[in-house]
Amino acid sequence: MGGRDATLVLLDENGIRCDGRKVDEPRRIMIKAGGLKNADGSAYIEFGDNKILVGVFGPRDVHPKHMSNTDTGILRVRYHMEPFSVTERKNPAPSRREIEISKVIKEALEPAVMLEKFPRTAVDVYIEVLQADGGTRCAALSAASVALADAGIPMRDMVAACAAGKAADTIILDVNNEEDQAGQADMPIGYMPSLEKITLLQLDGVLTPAEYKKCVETGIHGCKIVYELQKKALTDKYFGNGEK
Amino acid sequence: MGGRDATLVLLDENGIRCDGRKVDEPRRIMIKAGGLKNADGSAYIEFGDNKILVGVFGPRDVHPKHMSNTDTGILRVRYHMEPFSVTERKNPAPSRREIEISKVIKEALEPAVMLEKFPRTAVDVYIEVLQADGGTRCAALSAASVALADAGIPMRDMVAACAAGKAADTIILDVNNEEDQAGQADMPIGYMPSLEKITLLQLDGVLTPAEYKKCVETGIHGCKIVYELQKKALTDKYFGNGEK
Amino acid sequence: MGGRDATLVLLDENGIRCDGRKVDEPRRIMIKAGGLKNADGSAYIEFGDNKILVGVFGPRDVHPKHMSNTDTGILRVRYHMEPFSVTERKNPAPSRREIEISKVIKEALEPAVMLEKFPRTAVDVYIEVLQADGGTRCAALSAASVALADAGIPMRDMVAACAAGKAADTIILDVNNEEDQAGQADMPIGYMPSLEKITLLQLDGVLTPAEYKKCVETGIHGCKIVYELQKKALTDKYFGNGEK
Amino acid sequence: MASTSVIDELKKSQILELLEQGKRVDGRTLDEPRKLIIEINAIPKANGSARVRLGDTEVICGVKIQPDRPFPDMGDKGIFICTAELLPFSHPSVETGPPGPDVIELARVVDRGIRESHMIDLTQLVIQKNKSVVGVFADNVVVDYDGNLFDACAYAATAAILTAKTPKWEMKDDVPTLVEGGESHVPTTTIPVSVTMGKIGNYIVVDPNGDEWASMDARITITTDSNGNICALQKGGNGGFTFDEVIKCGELSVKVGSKVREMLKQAKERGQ
Amino acid sequence: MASTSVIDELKKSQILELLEQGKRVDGRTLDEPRKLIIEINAIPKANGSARVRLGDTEVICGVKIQPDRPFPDMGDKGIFICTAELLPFSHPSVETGPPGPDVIELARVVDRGIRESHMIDLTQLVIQKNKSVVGVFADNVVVDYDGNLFDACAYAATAAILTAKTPKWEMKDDVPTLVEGGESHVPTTTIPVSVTMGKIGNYIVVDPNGDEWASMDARITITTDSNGNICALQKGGNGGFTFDEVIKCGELSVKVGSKVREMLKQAKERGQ
Amino acid sequence: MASTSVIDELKKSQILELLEQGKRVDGRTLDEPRKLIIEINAIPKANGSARVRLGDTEVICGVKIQPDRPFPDMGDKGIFICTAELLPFSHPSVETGPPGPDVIELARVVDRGIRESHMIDLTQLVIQKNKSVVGVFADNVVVDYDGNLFDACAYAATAAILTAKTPKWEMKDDVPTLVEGGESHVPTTTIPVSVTMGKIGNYIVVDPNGDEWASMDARITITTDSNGNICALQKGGNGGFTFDEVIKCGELSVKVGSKVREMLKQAKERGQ
Repeated sequence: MGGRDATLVLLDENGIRCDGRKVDEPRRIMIKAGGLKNADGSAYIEFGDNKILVGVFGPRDVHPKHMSNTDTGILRVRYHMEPFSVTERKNPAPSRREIEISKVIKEALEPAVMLEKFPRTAVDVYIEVLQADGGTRCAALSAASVALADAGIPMRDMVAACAAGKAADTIILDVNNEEDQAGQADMPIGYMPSLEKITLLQLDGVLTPAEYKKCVETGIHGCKIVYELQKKALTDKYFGNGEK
Repeated sequence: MGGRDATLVLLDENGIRCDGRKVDEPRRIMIKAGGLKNADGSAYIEFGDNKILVGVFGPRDVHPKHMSNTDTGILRVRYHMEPFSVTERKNPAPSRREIEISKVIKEALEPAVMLEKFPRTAVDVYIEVLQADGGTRCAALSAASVALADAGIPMRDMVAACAAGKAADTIILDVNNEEDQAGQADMPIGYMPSLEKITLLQLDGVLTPAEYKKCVETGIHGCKIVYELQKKALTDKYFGNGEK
Repeated sequence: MGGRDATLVLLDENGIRCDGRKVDEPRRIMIKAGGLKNADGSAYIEFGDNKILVGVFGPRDVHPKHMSNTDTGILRVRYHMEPFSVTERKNPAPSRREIEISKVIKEALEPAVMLEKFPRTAVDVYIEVLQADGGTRCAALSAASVALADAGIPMRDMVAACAAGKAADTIILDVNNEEDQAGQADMPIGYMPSLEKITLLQLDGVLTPAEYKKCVETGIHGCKIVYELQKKALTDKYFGNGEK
Repeated sequence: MASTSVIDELKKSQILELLEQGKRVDGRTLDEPRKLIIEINAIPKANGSARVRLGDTEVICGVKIQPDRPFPDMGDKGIFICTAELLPFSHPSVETGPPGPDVIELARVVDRGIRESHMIDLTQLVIQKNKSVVGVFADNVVVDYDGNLFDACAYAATAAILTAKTPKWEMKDDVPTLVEGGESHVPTTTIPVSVTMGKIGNYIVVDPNGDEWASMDARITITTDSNGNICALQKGGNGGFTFDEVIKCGELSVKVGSKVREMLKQAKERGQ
Repeated sequence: MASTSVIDELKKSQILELLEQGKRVDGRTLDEPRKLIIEINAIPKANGSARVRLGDTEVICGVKIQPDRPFPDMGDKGIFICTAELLPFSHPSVETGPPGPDVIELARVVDRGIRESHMIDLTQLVIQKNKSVVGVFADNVVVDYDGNLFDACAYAATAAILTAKTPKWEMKDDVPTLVEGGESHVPTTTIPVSVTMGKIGNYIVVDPNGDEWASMDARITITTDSNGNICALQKGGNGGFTFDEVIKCGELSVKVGSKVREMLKQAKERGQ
Repeated sequence: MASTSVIDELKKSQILELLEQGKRVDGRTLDEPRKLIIEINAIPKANGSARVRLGDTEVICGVKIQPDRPFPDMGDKGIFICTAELLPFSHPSVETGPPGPDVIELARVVDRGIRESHMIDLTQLVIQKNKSVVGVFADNVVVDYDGNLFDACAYAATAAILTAKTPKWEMKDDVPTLVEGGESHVPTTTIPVSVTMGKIGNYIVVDPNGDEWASMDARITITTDSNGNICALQKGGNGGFTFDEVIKCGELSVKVGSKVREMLKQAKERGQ
């Protein structure tokens, strides 16, 4: 949690947040399945002001060979931010933060992907953050699930993701950039709604044990909202826009 | 084109340039075939104050193997400047400029080299700029052709190279360092005189379409001068200095 | 040799050095064989305020394969300093100094190790300097010999190491950090006492030919002291502490 | 994307056969670029941005503008840097990691086309001479590859610059400090247009698509400015051009370039 | 250390079988961490240091304290950086070279556990606002590996910080200059304790050893502060947790953490 | 250049057989270095330069002199840095890329030979104490390899420094500014000479050529100064020396070094 801006009111007397949302209301979310021409599967997500593209290749051969596994397929994930995606221009080389988030997202997707069906091959998930606004890892994970499904990779469940957090001593859903900078805690959650499994969970910031429980509950609530939008995105692509 | 030095007269009233040359006159050029003891072929060129050594190895095995091509030989070119070759000491690591020039010279040589005669092998051309004075890529390309011939690599033609350009609103041959810094355009040209093919062509600076045409003609004229010196260098080495 | 501290008396009128030692007296030395749980062999040395851990793996397979040798085993040595081992925090990436010392120690150990008995394999010696106090390479080399023996690698002899040097116009044994900074010469020596071969020898600083001879003699004297402590460390581990 | 396979050889024969009849694989005439779509302000948080589709090639350029130290001996000029990156999903053959020679050349050619045209008036981007200047960073990312990245990146960067707004800074206590409400357009003097042509057999085609790119013997990228002058050029590929071809390519670059320039002008107007 | 072999599969079956009987391979109960030994001041020349043994896992942390420039926009705060490295003799599978994702995650999780607890009062580490601040660098090196590096590194770094002495600097001629005799303890506000739990089958085990680490489906590292609040968390591994498991792990981290905190307090007192 | 092949083994037998008769493969006596040719001012645009041929080994050294910031705690001394690089055409086995341990050792040994002799009076190379000093950069490039790069590089660097002219700078507005007409020789106090000896079987040979280098068991490089004192030494190779051999090598280095020093003095005089 960074320094606090004294003039920013994170939550007003009516329980309305700095961007007009209620405490349990996510930002505007738009998910689109497909879109990229060369990738085997792809998705685009706008999550608040986050704009993220995900492309998937695979299952395909692994180079170098010794990285492949004779018993199962492997999942490789790269999370990467464009130089222009953040306020201060980002150096194009991958940062330690990007390497860690790549790993966390990979481990959040692995329980959902039936890699055992494709021994010796790799599935590559490439995440590109075009514009960042707090909560990129959840938005990226949600889009990556849709892109994997769009690529026809067999999956046990979708992984939907949303953050919960704490600001103005209140547990809130989907922490935005201001709330992350000035707030008290941020807890990104990735969740498989059908299998009821949490596959991504992180926390920065201080919570009492009671707040901790409420925060996980709130985040899972958000994941379920995202899950519906993921299903809609895939339905829209494969069955047209008739169903809403 | 860099900043202009107000006091430098690039072309005087008699059509004489800042270093005493006429508009269509190249700098002093000296080319020597051979010289290196360990390389399969080599050449040394002095082109104005440029001093460049080129060594060639090959055809030889390719490591790692997967970089080789079963249908043809491959050409690899490295253009590199010594730390002491330029005014401000150069960092020894290859710069983006050196990587680009390596590629441009490689593509300028490829049409001349009969690589198809040596499948699965590589020909390596190593260019080392000992002293730089504007126009290094043309001097390097000209010397590389001689070094390839010296190594006995079968060639369709020599590639001769020279720049043309514009300074004081006049099209001139063989732009020197001052003219490059203070001038209006620089156009390096690589040319196969027998096959009448342009294999290297770049331009930095503004030319009208008419000037553009004149510039290409002027550059080709320079290449033909270089071509004679390339032939002389090889003749001198293989048939003695009798022929002048 | 660095700048001199005018107030530091390197040698007083009684021939006593700044840390209370006589001219031919080494610092306190403690060597322990074993200690690491995962390494095949290990040793720990305290040499003055130097604290160094060495772990050995091997003989083991070489990756990548092309680095192995069908005629003999290979020895690989890494000398590395922890960021907190020196006064100014050290960058974790290996410095050119560390790469050179790794090579010098490797070449000092090679004459002692019967690598020819293990073709196609590698023996890896990993040296980690936890705290540095002048003379790390000698301390590291002495500990590495013990770690190799502890790993059961067949050896022709131990390599014992100690520096000699010059301070206050006098040849002294085992140069400490202050004497290295303010002194006149430092000569690290690695020596196989049974085979009477010098396998590490370096010198920084000015010596007359006569001083040079005395310095080598003094250093060998120190190596013999270290040799006894190396033997004791191995005896203590394998035959208990009864022998002293 | 440069490797040659049996399929590439077959495609090349087919492309050549069609060219002999004056036709191209996608139905274009030889001097006709693909459909160009320029979407501006695609990344609202950047200072300027554009998303460009040239046929099935797609590029996003984001422009970031921020104070920087001037280059030595260039203390009276702002900084312009243009980069290019192939996103790993833009083609199955793209590898992550440091850029190879192809991508380095791409970035440098796009950079020079804009730089040599003097498009941006760098003399207006000085905060304090020799101390602090304004840096304009135009970063291109390739989203989808179908040949001719040179022009797609050049158009994206040019459109992003033309529509970018630069904040204003003043020195306060030796630190460049943002001046509220000081935003203005990046000062520009001309609109450079890059036109890339491929040589396949003895035919010159404008804006080669992916299949043509894999089949061509050589290529040439020529940038012209608003006056119809030629300001930058790069030959590439392992073949050569005749003198006549080089002159013809110059003429084509002026002709095709003037049409593309109209589209960039319209994009600029949409950005007012 | 993450590859799966036939032996690993056998070990995993054995571990699971025991867990079904409420037992662990090394005889511990499920919520019992291994024996923890904290040796302080192991590297006397560092400003602070600790050598920690957690079962057969061993870590040394050295703290160096030195003046540094503040981060942009953080001119009123000192710097804290925590790193981690696996020494090549800590396990046969460790490779030298730049750190991989596993080690980068390890270092960042240990760093965040300490940072998010606000353990170090960084506002007290300013030499001159915006110009010069005190940097606290806690570098962990893993000497021997037997699972659960997260907690071993966290305890080593915490003990090293708790017992570190910081010199004092003042600005003289724009240069931070050492003040003789100005040494004091690093200002701390709380003692963060990290507790890592592994999920093997449907069992949650505290402080997994090397064999358990290789067998587990997922892991969670939770850091609590002296108030018993949760201040940092990281899930890892290619499995998932149920809601109930996540809550249970939170409770375990408070309970186990409070015992470990007592040992860290004792280490701190030994360092007075 | 260190790999051993069947051919190397045959060569080694042949070399040893000759040594037993007191002869070397190229007809030299055991204590005789190869023919040394020193060409100064080979790179006129550098501040100093030399091209050295030692038999068929050839090295060019260029010296660049420019203002730099002093090292911390060394504010009253100029900077001297010496590098070495094997140009890829100097031998078929040379690979491009970052320098390996062999080349790093080469550069550091050449650097130390010059540095430890106090050849350059660095106290005279201060522009403003603690702020700006003169840096002398001696970069060696190996053009052709035939053994013993240590001495060839050392001679090239020494000759280039002895004949180099340094510009003069003064501080103006906190910036080191060139003083016109202020050129002078680099201040030097002694002429260090490196002599490298190889041990083949029980024979010590001075200045091993390429075949001898590939055959030798160990090597030693000893640098002496103008007073005939020994100022730097480096043993290398995977064999050892006896005490007597080490003393004999010291004597050889003084004897051979004094002859080479005469040639360096002549080179210096040619550079006046």
